[in-house]
Amino acid sequence: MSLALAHQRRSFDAAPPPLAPPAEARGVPARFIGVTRRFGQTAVLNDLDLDIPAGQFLAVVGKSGCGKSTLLRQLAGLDAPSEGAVSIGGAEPVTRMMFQEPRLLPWRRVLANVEVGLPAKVNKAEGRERALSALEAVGLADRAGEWPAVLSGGQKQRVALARALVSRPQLLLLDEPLGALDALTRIDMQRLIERIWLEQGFTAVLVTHDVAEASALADRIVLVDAGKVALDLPAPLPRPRRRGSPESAAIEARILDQLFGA
Amino acid sequence: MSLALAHQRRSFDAAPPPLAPPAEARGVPARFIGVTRRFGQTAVLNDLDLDIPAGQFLAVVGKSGCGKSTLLRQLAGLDAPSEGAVSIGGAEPVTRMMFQEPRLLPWRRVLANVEVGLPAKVNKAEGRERALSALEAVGLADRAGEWPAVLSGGQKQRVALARALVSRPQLLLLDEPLGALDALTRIDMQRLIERIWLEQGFTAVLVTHDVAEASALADRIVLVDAGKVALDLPAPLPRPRRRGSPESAAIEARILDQLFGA
Amino acid sequence: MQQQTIDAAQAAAFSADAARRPGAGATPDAPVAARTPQTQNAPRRLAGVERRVAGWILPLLLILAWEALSRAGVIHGNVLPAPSAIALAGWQAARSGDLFENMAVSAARALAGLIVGGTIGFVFGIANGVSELTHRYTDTTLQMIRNVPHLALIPLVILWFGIDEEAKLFLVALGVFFPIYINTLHGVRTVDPQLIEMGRAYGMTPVTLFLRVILPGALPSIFVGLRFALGVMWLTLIVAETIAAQSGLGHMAMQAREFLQVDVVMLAILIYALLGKLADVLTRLLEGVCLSWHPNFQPARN
Amino acid sequence: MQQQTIDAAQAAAFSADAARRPGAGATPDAPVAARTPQTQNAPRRLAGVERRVAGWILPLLLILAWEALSRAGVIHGNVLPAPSAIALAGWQAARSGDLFENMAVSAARALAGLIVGGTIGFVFGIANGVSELTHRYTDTTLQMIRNVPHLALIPLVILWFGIDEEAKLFLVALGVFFPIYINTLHGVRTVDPQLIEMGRAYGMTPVTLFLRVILPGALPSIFVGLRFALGVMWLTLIVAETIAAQSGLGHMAMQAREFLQVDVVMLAILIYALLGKLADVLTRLLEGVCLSWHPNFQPARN
Amino acid sequence: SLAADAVVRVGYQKYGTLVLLKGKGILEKKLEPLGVTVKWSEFAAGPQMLEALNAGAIDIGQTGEAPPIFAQAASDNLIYLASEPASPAGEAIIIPKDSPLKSVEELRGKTVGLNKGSNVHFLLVKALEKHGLAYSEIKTAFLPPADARAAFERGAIDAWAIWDPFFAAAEVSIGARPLTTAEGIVPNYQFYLGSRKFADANPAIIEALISAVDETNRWVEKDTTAAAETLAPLTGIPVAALTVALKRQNFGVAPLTEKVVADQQLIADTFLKLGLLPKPVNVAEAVRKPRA
Ligand SMILES: Nc1ncnc2c1ncn2[C@@H]1O[C@H](COP(=O)(O)OP(=O)(O)OP(=O)(O)O)[C@@H](O)[C@H]1O
Ligand SMILES: Nc1ncnc2c1ncn2[C@@H]1O[C@H](COP(=O)(O)OP(=O)(O)OP(=O)(O)O)[C@@H](O)[C@H]1O
Ligand SMILES: [Mg+2]
Ligand SMILES: [Mg+2]
Repeated sequence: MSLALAHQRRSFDAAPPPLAPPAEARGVPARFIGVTRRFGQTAVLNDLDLDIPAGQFLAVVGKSGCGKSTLLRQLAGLDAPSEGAVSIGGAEPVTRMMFQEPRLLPWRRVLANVEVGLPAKVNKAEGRERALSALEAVGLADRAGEWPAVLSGGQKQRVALARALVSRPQLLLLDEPLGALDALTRIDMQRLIERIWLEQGFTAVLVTHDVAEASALADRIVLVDAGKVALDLPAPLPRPRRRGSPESAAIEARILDQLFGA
Repeated sequence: MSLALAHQRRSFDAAPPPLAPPAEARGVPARFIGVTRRFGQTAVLNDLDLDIPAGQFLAVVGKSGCGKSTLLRQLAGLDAPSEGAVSIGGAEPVTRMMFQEPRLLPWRRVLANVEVGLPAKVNKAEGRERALSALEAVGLADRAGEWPAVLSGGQKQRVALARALVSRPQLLLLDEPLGALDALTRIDMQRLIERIWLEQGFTAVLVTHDVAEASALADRIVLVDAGKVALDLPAPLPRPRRRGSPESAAIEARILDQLFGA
Repeated sequence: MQQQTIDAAQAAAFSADAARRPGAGATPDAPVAARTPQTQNAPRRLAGVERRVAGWILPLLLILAWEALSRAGVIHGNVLPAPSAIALAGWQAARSGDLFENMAVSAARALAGLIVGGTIGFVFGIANGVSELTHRYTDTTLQMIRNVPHLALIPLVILWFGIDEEAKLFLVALGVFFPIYINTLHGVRTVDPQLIEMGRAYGMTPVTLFLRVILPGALPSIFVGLRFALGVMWLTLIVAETIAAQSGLGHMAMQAREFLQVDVVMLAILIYALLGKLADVLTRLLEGVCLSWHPNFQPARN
Repeated sequence: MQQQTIDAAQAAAFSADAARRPGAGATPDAPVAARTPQTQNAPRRLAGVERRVAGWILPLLLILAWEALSRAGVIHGNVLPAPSAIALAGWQAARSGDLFENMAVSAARALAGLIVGGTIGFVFGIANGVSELTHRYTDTTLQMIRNVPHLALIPLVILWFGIDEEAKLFLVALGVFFPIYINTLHGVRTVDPQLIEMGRAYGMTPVTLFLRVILPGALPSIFVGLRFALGVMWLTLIVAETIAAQSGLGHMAMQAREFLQVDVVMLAILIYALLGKLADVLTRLLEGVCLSWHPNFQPARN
Repeated sequence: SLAADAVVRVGYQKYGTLVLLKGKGILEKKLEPLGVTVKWSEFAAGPQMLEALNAGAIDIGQTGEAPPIFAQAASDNLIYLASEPASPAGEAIIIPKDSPLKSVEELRGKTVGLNKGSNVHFLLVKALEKHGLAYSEIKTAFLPPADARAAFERGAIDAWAIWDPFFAAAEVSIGARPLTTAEGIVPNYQFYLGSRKFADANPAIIEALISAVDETNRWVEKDTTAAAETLAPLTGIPVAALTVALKRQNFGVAPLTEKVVADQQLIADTFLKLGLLPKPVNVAEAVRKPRA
């Protein structure tokens, strides 16, 4: 088996000095205050309160259809609450969202699709360089010139991930970013996300259906059920984390217990 | 947490006596003979040989982009090999495929989307009944009348699963059918797939990136790498299977070892 | 990194810009995004009225300006009669029954042409969209015929169909054919290939595949063709009704033009405009029914 | 259930129908599905020739039949001259230079009208597709104007623009406006809302969103409008060139009709048809370049 | 032949003797004993009518001087049946009420609107010739009557060569003045035309038509106001203008005399010289010889 991923990766963010001043590059806090979101009769989010401190890595888990994507869309400003308010700290915070579907532009080649994620003020050559690094980090540098349509499902998802990660946001929202990946690639990508988060210090909200993934990455894990936060669990484990450590196993067990209704 | 799934399910196939004679309803064998599939210069499948006996539950695992979907498309007749041949046994075998994306018809409501999977000869009332049972089995009976566009990612995938499972095929191809589901729903769906396979005896080919899923469901697991079968592992465990049994753990370990290049 | 709580002061420091209160997030004039408005009832009712009358404001303003200019003598009545004069001409024509007779005759011709030409265009559009073979052999010819002006064709049409209703029917059908054909073809060719593949993988027969996947997928585009065709239908009649017609809206307009009855010409123009609006309303209703799954084709679009 | 091997006998028992050998799976005439052909080189070259000439076979057959019927005396030359007679008329007109002058004059008018009307139609289509506000206020008016026949408008056009080039330009621009407008509007409104949302979530400015997402997404539909407009462009000229024109293809055709010169009328019809084909070829090339990402818009479609 | 279908298809325009004939039902009455019925078809103008005649869609029609010349060049199926006497007062080159122009000479360098290849085209050529102007010394704007009226009112053309009833309508409703009428310049006839095959096969119908037209003519001459009142709603032209037009028209349908044929030939030759006609025509070949 070729292990292209491992040795292909180069320093993903060894690029020129960051254009944004460090103060702005840091994460912003976010807050849900009694948020209700109704679709017709059903309240998908029901008087939900949640504080996300600046720079936190929050994982959101929950059953299919429990409202995780809806919650993320409120944060991204793509949807407005029916009642209550969502506030994001900072003046004009830079928020980026990786959707549950790849949502690649079919009319732009892979590299150009990653460039979509770049901040507007980045110049062309540097942008290209950064996009290429991101593509290399997700193991797809050799597919830079292709149309998205010919990529496999997991490859499309990795391109979308690269697009989200080049963007240097203050608040990064990831909606099941690794759902279509095999175990090996998935671990690689988790490491990548963690490294970039550590380097840039943004606030991260990760929706995932893999509890192990949540405990491997997050500072704090919340379980959403019936439109509310059913469980709010800090995961203050040291980094870099070891997979399968007893502490993370304990956290996973608590979440699964709650999830399975035990 | 509401456990709607568990008690909502009713006998999924307690429907009228099967219309197809039992002999035809059984699985058909399938065979890859020296199959090469090139896209441009790169051979995604490279002189691949694979025999799938009738009625077997085969799991295919492999890294993202290794050619799993391509392999399934050859079986479904949606793509033809560049060299070699793919043969399916039986006269006019009924083949159905669940794609990696939901591919629901946006202009048909959820129930009608499930009905798309029904064999042509089923009459209307019975078809509706069966489609509704399938929707109930995937826990979405209450969404039968909605447009697919308003469903969450996992809900769409479950509708696609219901569509695949109502079809009573002789060869069923599943391309990462549970990728977007949380742990609980995922186990429910695995049980559902196994039960229907046991009842109907079709040949099943399941592409998955979850090795535990493969060992929980399959008679045999093949790992695809560099366009070839890199590992062909029988999993002759008794059914119903226990999750996390030492035997399945051993199988998973062997696959992961191979996958991680150890 | 530690969990921290946001206290009231901190919350107040949040930028007002970034705070999203009910309905604040929705861009008010972006029909391409499907957002649910969170507006209250009373403003919504007002907004509903505004939405319904909005389209008529511009035409109304134009007519008022025109009437004012006419009364002020800036526009000479011989040249461009005032709206009130046109209304009078309309009232007289209506009272004598001529107007309605002309419109009824034209409507019958238009509908017949629409049915014949639309059906053929639809069939060709589907056939050429689905089959590369017929596309290859017929599309060039059709594209060539499309480019021939009806006015130039009239000698041939008289030769083939005489000067009676058949000739008029043929011209209208020909005119209606192309928008339907081209847009149906486009619609069929741009149906999501993934869905077609799905249909095949689920063993759909060609007929089922067509009815369940291709036709619904092509429908939004077909409606564009229909909307265009409903216009062309009336436009062609004005040419068709120069062929030995004794009645009909086009005949009325062309005769009036011939004899410089400017008020009648203007009346005809206004009637054409209203018929265009009518056709548009009808297509919209039809779209609302047939494309109810499509967020962008709802009658009460946000 | 046990693993079993398929032996040779069993393999031979496999239905031949279900066996998929190289290329066997591809449905030959399904342009909607993107399948890579696995054909050999020689037949492919032959197929390439066939593909290129296929479109001309039907027109050629029609012309041959027509010539044969003319020679056999079934079609009378006074009424419908034989293709050879038309070719002769064409040759004479070409030799005298009239034909090319007429075509050049018309082409200049057509292009100017296309640019003006197309640009305005594009702008309105985009504006009304993106903004519900302008859509609400202008669409009704535009749909009403669209339905007014150019022939009926001529007196008004003369009053506004006189009898010189402006009047002709206006009519062509008006004719071209609507197909571009309607199809641009449709294209913008049917751009995948998920992609637009993505653009917003990635902080695209309205301009960037338009350039990167909305325009490319609407392009296939805009090309349908363009294709239609290229036809309308010539069609309108035949009306426009009745206004005090001394030259131009439309003028040539209409004068010939007035003077009952059937061969010249037929010549004009054939030229219109060829221009239609030319426009179609140009749009197709443009589509091939601009829509190279779209499997259904490749020049050499399978 | 006629016995088979027993229908004569007559083309007419909104203005002219035939539409009055249609309204009075005289032709039907005259054809009843022959067992023949009439099918009337309306045409916008002469060329369109002869287009249909050429294609075999009608049998008989009436136009001015120019259309039959082009029709004869296009086909040998056309035949002149009869003519009305010259009415030179019924066509003119007119100018707006407040135009400074006083004579045809002053048209030098000015723009004249006219219908290309019509009888007024011939009038313009001859009028210029009479006043010593070359055709190339003026500018022409070719416009059908409807468009020319709009251009005339807008001032886009300085003068307009036009025939009745448009001429009369322009005089009455906007006070246009004739710079010169056709009097002393060109004759201005009306012709009854038919398909040669039809005319050869059905002399009795032709005779019936001519006598019906004659009867109608006499009624118009006698009761011009009544005729104008009949035509007014059809054409939308005020009764006053129509009365003017009908009063200056000469009636008296008769077979073509040699003078008429010669005048018509002159028009054909002029059009040939102007490059409007693709080939020479011999008018005499297309004139019906009345049976002795
Ligand atoms: N139509 C095509 N044109 C060119 N390359 C293609 C095409 N389809 C697939 N490929 C390439 O073939 C390889 C295998 O694709 P495939 O979809 O089979 O992967 P996969 O194993 O299903 O991966 P994943 O788990 O990510 O879905 C990928 O590298 C993909 O980019
Ligand atoms: N526009 C909409 N209209 C109506 N219902 C909606 C709409 N969007 C979402 N919903 C419903 O809201 C619920 C929550 O949806 P959401 O997408 O947030 O789920 P999720 O937690 O992301 O699930 P998954 O893990 O399956 O993606 C679902 O039941 C869904 O059907
Ligand atoms: Mg979701
Ligand atoms: Mg795949």
